[in-house]
Amino acid sequence: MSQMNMIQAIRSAHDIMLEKDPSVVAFGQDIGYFGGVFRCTDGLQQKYGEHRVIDAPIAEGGIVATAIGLGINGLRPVVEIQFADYIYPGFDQIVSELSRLRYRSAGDFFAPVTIRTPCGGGIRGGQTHSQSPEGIFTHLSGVKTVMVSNPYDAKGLLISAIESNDPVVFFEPKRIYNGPFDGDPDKPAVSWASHPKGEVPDDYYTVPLGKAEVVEEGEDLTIITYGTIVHVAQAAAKRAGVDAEIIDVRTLMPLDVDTIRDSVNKTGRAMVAHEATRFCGYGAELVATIQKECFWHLEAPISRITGWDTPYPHAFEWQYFPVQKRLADGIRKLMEVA
Amino acid sequence: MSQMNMIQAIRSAHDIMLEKDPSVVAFGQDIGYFGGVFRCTDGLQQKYGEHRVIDAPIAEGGIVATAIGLGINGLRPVVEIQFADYIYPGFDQIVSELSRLRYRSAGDFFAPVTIRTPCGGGIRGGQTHSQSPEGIFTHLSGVKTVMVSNPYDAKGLLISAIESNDPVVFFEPKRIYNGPFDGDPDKPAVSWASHPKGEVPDDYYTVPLGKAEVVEEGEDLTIITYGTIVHVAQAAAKRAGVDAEIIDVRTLMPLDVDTIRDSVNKTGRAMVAHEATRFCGYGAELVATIQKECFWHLEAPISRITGWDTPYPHAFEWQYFPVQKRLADGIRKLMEVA
Amino acid sequence: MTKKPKLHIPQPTARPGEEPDFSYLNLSEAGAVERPATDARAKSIEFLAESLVRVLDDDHVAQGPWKPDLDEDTLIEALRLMVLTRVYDDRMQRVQRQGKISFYMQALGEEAVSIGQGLAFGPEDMLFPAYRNQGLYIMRNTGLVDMMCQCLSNSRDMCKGRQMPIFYQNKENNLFTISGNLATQFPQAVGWAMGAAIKGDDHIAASWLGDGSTAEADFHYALTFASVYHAPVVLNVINNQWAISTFQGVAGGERRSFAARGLGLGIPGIRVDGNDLLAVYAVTRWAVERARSGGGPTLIELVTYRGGAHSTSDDPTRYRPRNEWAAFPLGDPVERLKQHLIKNGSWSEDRHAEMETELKTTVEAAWKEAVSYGTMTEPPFLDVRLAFEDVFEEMPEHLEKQRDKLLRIRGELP
Amino acid sequence: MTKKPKLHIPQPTARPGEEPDFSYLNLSEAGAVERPATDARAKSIEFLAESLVRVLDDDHVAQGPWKPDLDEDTLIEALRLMVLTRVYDDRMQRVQRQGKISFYMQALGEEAVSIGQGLAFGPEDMLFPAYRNQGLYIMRNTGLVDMMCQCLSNSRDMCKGRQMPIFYQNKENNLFTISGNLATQFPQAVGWAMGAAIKGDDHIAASWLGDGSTAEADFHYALTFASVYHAPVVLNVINNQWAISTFQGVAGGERRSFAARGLGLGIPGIRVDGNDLLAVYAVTRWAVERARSGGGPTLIELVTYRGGAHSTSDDPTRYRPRNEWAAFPLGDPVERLKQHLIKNGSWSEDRHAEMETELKTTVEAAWKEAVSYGTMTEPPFLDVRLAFEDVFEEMPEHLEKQRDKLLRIRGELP
Ligand SMILES: Cc1ncc(C[n+]2csc(CCOP(=O)(O)OP(=O)(O)O)c2C)c(N)n1
Ligand SMILES: Cc1ncc(C[n+]2csc(CCOP(=O)(O)OP(=O)(O)O)c2C)c(N)n1
Ligand SMILES: [Mg+2]
Ligand SMILES: [Mg+2]
Repeated sequence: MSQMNMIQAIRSAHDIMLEKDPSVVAFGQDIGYFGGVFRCTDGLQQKYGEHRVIDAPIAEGGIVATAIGLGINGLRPVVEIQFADYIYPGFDQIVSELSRLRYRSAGDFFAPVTIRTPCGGGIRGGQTHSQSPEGIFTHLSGVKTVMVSNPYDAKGLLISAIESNDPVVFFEPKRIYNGPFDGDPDKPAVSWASHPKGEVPDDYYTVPLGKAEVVEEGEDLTIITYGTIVHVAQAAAKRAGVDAEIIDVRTLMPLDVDTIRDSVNKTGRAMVAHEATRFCGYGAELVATIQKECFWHLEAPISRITGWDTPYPHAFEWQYFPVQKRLADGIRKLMEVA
Repeated sequence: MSQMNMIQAIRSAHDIMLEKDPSVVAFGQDIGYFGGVFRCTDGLQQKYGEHRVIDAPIAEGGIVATAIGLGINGLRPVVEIQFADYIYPGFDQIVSELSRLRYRSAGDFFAPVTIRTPCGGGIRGGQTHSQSPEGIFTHLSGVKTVMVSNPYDAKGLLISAIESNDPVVFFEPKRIYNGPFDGDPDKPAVSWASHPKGEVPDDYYTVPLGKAEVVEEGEDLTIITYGTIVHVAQAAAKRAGVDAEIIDVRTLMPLDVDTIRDSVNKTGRAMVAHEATRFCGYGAELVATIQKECFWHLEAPISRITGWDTPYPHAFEWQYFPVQKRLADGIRKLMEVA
Repeated sequence: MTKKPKLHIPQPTARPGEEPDFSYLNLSEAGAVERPATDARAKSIEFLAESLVRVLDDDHVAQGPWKPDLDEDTLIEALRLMVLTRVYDDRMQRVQRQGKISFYMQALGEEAVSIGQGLAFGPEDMLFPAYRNQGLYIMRNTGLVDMMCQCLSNSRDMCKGRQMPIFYQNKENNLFTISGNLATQFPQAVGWAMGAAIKGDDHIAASWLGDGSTAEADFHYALTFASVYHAPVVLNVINNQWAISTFQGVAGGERRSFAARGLGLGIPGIRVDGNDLLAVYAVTRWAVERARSGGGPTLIELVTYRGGAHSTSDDPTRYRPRNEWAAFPLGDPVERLKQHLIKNGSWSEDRHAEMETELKTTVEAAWKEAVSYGTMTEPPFLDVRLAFEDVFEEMPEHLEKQRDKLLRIRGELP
Repeated sequence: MTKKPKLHIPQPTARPGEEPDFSYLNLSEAGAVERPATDARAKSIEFLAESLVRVLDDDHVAQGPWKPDLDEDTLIEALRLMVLTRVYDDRMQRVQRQGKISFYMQALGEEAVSIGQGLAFGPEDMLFPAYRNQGLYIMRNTGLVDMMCQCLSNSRDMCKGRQMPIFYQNKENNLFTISGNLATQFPQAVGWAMGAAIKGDDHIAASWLGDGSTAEADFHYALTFASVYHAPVVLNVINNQWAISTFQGVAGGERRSFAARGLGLGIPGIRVDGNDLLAVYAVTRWAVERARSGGGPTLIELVTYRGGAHSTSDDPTRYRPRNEWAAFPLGDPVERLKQHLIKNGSWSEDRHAEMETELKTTVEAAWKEAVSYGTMTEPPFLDVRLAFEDVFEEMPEHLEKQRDKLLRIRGELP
């Protein structure tokens, strides 16, 4: 066990898999000699060589496409897209090729590509360094989508993703790379040192794809969320003085419906929260699923607390972000519904 | 007034706008000399010249990008993407540029680009000529999204889209280009001639963006849908013998919430139907919106009838498609909920 | 807009009703183009991207330094494979017209591309074909029945009903699955080749796309990554003069050859007579040797003509002269190889006619067998459960539920 | 994997701790490169893509056929604009370090690109700058206070708080809004130029991107569409040797120049000493004249060096030698123009020092004024309602609702 922040945990997952499986290669912009702009692969090229940890040209589409080719040839590429905001040039290769390769070839061809990418705001990155585009990936048939919320899960889920023969799009909220963030921008930053999920085994372990986690048990209402907002929700529930059950979805697709259904059927009230824009965001699917599965148990409309339906504005970052106060208000309101 | 099929109605919209506004240009693969693979621009290059109706290279990203440039320079481009399945290479320019241009420049720059694209299955097109990707466009902030269901709306909405200073992604279900389709694949094809919406004014008129239409009034339940499935829903309700209110959403984003809320509050039961895959599809947003707006009036869980969460399989086209029988079964079940 | 527009709009040399005009094609004499060593410096061989490598002259005699070392049996086999491709195409085109399959695309007039190039690779080299490369599947023993069953989406369909006709695959023989999206496989082939180099293997990759498809981003990605990593890959542009209704000028062919596209990245380009099987083979072999010996990528432009419609959904008489193919100066690849062999004394009109009859019989028999495995409308059908498999390696719960729901609607589950 | 990997991995000539080595740069003597007519055929001027157009020699004397016809006042003004850019950058870099703005990017060492090129366009030519082209905004009278207010996202921010620092725009003076996404504006500029040609206007467009960005699809789209429609556009690659941590070889620069990228599409390429303002101006002027007179697009590669960090988030000492800039053979553009003017007798060290002091004072005064309109942490702030405007031309209902909800949470609405 070591204290790790999320960057170290992700680096450790790479390290273990590069060591364990000679077919694993890391590939992306600035990830080789330099170790990545967020340092997630720092030192790994030096350790495993230039043929295992490879600097790529600035062409997200080309990176995904060649990674598919590597995958077809028996390698297991772990791709970094420098910011989720820059994944779109690779979108066609993900939608039209990576996600449908196994299906269209009746299982003969597949490419076990993992695409890691930092997402989310709260770092004054403005509209092109803050996006959370998970909702357009979860709509695809044939890729799994993950968003992590802490170092322990990040390492365990990343190892699972790399080992999976299905393609995985793996979102890493950059705001919590160095420490959890409780959604109060006025408080000083904290580190992972004081968080139980900052305790990370040094060795190989996995967290399974497709399983949500109940991070707080509670009776009054259920908050279903993922990524940075997991921490915001925990703080907001405390602030609102409500005994909330909080679910970290972790794998967004395929969704662990059972965990969510059981919880909402128990509490009768549900809030869905994420940082991405609201309209047709991932939260819509959560709401649709819950209303279907838990209809007869719901005591109030399911509420959604999300980023607004605008680009992520630089100056209004904390007005855009679903901050602790906004969630706390929402929790109180949801509890007031008679 | 003339009898028009949807192709003729779309062509007429182009014709009128090319005539009326010298800044309108049509741009796309095979749309010039040839008149488009679906013939939507047939004869227009001959009429308006090669500088108004322009054949483009096979590069969807380049088409959208240069259309943005044309738009910034005061032109009003109407782009055709040959199949919605091939829009993804243009996705980055749509998401990162077209949709956010006005916002990021505080209104100084915008590009009034309309992107038309045939979508949907039912023509044995397999996984690469059948997709309905509307749900990934409706999640974007800054583009409007339309899907049409008949010739009258197609012309009126296309003119509105072209005249709009906002970018519009305009989906045309190719299955109903030549006639409405009631979701029974065993029946012979019918033409628009017998359909009231096949009567189309020859002159300029608009159908407003942002307004849904109640295409059938009814008391028992509300079906909220768009595109081809509007016709399937009408037939299915009849088949199920249920007095359904049917709403054609038409403009998917921004959504006409009022029309939907009023209807569901009246009927107490709602079904959402579309051809696209289900998970995180546009229907999820419809369900999420309805459960929020109509919670206290709902007598049964909102049901979703959609394509399955798989690519569109060539051989199993009619097993994938939400056919009339599937909708009728769903309607009956929804009415049975006590 | 009162000023005169001055945007350049590319124009084909002839439209329906006009005389075909191929004067724009820059032709070289057979045998006239020098053959550099396979390790020649890219910069020193740029002329290959502008000239046209040709081996067979107008009298069907093989000429010059590119004349390949192919024995008579191999050439006869190549001829057979070209004819087989054409007979197969013809049959499938007709069954599409009869409504037995939903769609088809011929390679009419382009048969030398797949057969000539296919001969140049080793069996472990990985090929990423485009949709007009059926010849590659045929020559790598895919089996006509299997190919037909794919087009029929029947119970023996290699794609289990998931793809439109013509989207074949053949994993065993290292042929990738064809994509409906243009150009996407081009950079994938580069990635595969990079993988071979990472693993230290000697295998190389190759991919194909059309003149029109070079405008896509994936073409650029392929060239860029191939250049940066010096990947062992052979990249091929089939310039058949037309995309769908747009001639090759709309893809930039008015100004430079497609073979020249990679020069600015240091990738050698070779322009070759795509209807001359000997030249096609020779040029490809050159690129294969170069790639295998560490010389990196080559871009080959195969100059040919799309003899038929774009697909069964297309009507070319709307946009090009009816007799354009007949006027195409590089002729018909089948006829040219046949005449060459006859000239050499290794072949005759009679043997050719005999072979054609035989191949027609073979194809006919294959079709009979293929339909015995079902058609879109006649059983045996594929099990509908297959529609839900292979989305992921293991079926997730939500797909099991959706499958079961469908089965219940169909009355196949209680 | 037991075999030895053989993938080529591009390597910079020097890493931290090693001696800088620019021997890979292919340099020409000042004055040595021929200047063809602006209507020369693309094919006949390919040499321009490989050589390096230079005007100022090592003794700061202007040499050869590219020596431009710029008068003393213009040159002094150009020097002033370059120094102003540098002083502005320096100030902004420091206020970022002090936490007053969230981010910054310098153009240190690349000032001649924006200023030299900017001089070559007409005021109605539309420019699509990249993020290191602040010089273009400065020279087209954007106003330092306005630029600073943008970086501050304050109450006078031209972007109304929506963009990170440095993403300027200036519609009035035909400067497009900068995008955070690399290369996207390149094909947009081509589209704008196509539009000008459609309208029959004489205006042309220009755009800029970095060496690293040439790998993006948009670079290919821009070249392809510019070639196909012969668009009146000047496309510029600023080769400052580095992307972030990857040297220009990772973008394909090991094999051919970036200027050569368009040759395969018939687009002339010119490689120019990007630190020689006279050469930069001359080459750009050539391309402008060519485009305006119907000669179509030109691709210019400006060879320069990124003197500073990639951005305030970067630490270049981790990946390149500390003293690389000092060793760069093309020197410092400001120093070179200054010495040229001194040599000509039109300038002196004293006047230069005076000008620097003056510009520092100007910039200092601008900063004082700018912060009076607020900072991220000090009022006056932008009205939060602005976060919801300009998503669409008119605000749709759902955004009104979201805005009001936020206002209620903030207690600004009941
Ligand atoms: C990404 C994409 N865009 C558009 C299409 C539609 N389409 C299919 S074939 C074709 C023409 C291709 O022309 P070319 O590359 O020259 O190949 P050819 O058919 O001549 O062999 C087009 C536009 C597609 N399949 N994929
Ligand atoms: C599409 C996209 N991918 C990645 C990035 C992240 N990024 C910003 S600048 C940069 C390096 C660009 O290098 P170059 O084009 O050489 O320009 P320079 O910074 O040297 O001027 C990268 C990778 C981005 N902004 N956009
Ligand atoms: Mg073609
Ligand atoms: Mg650079």
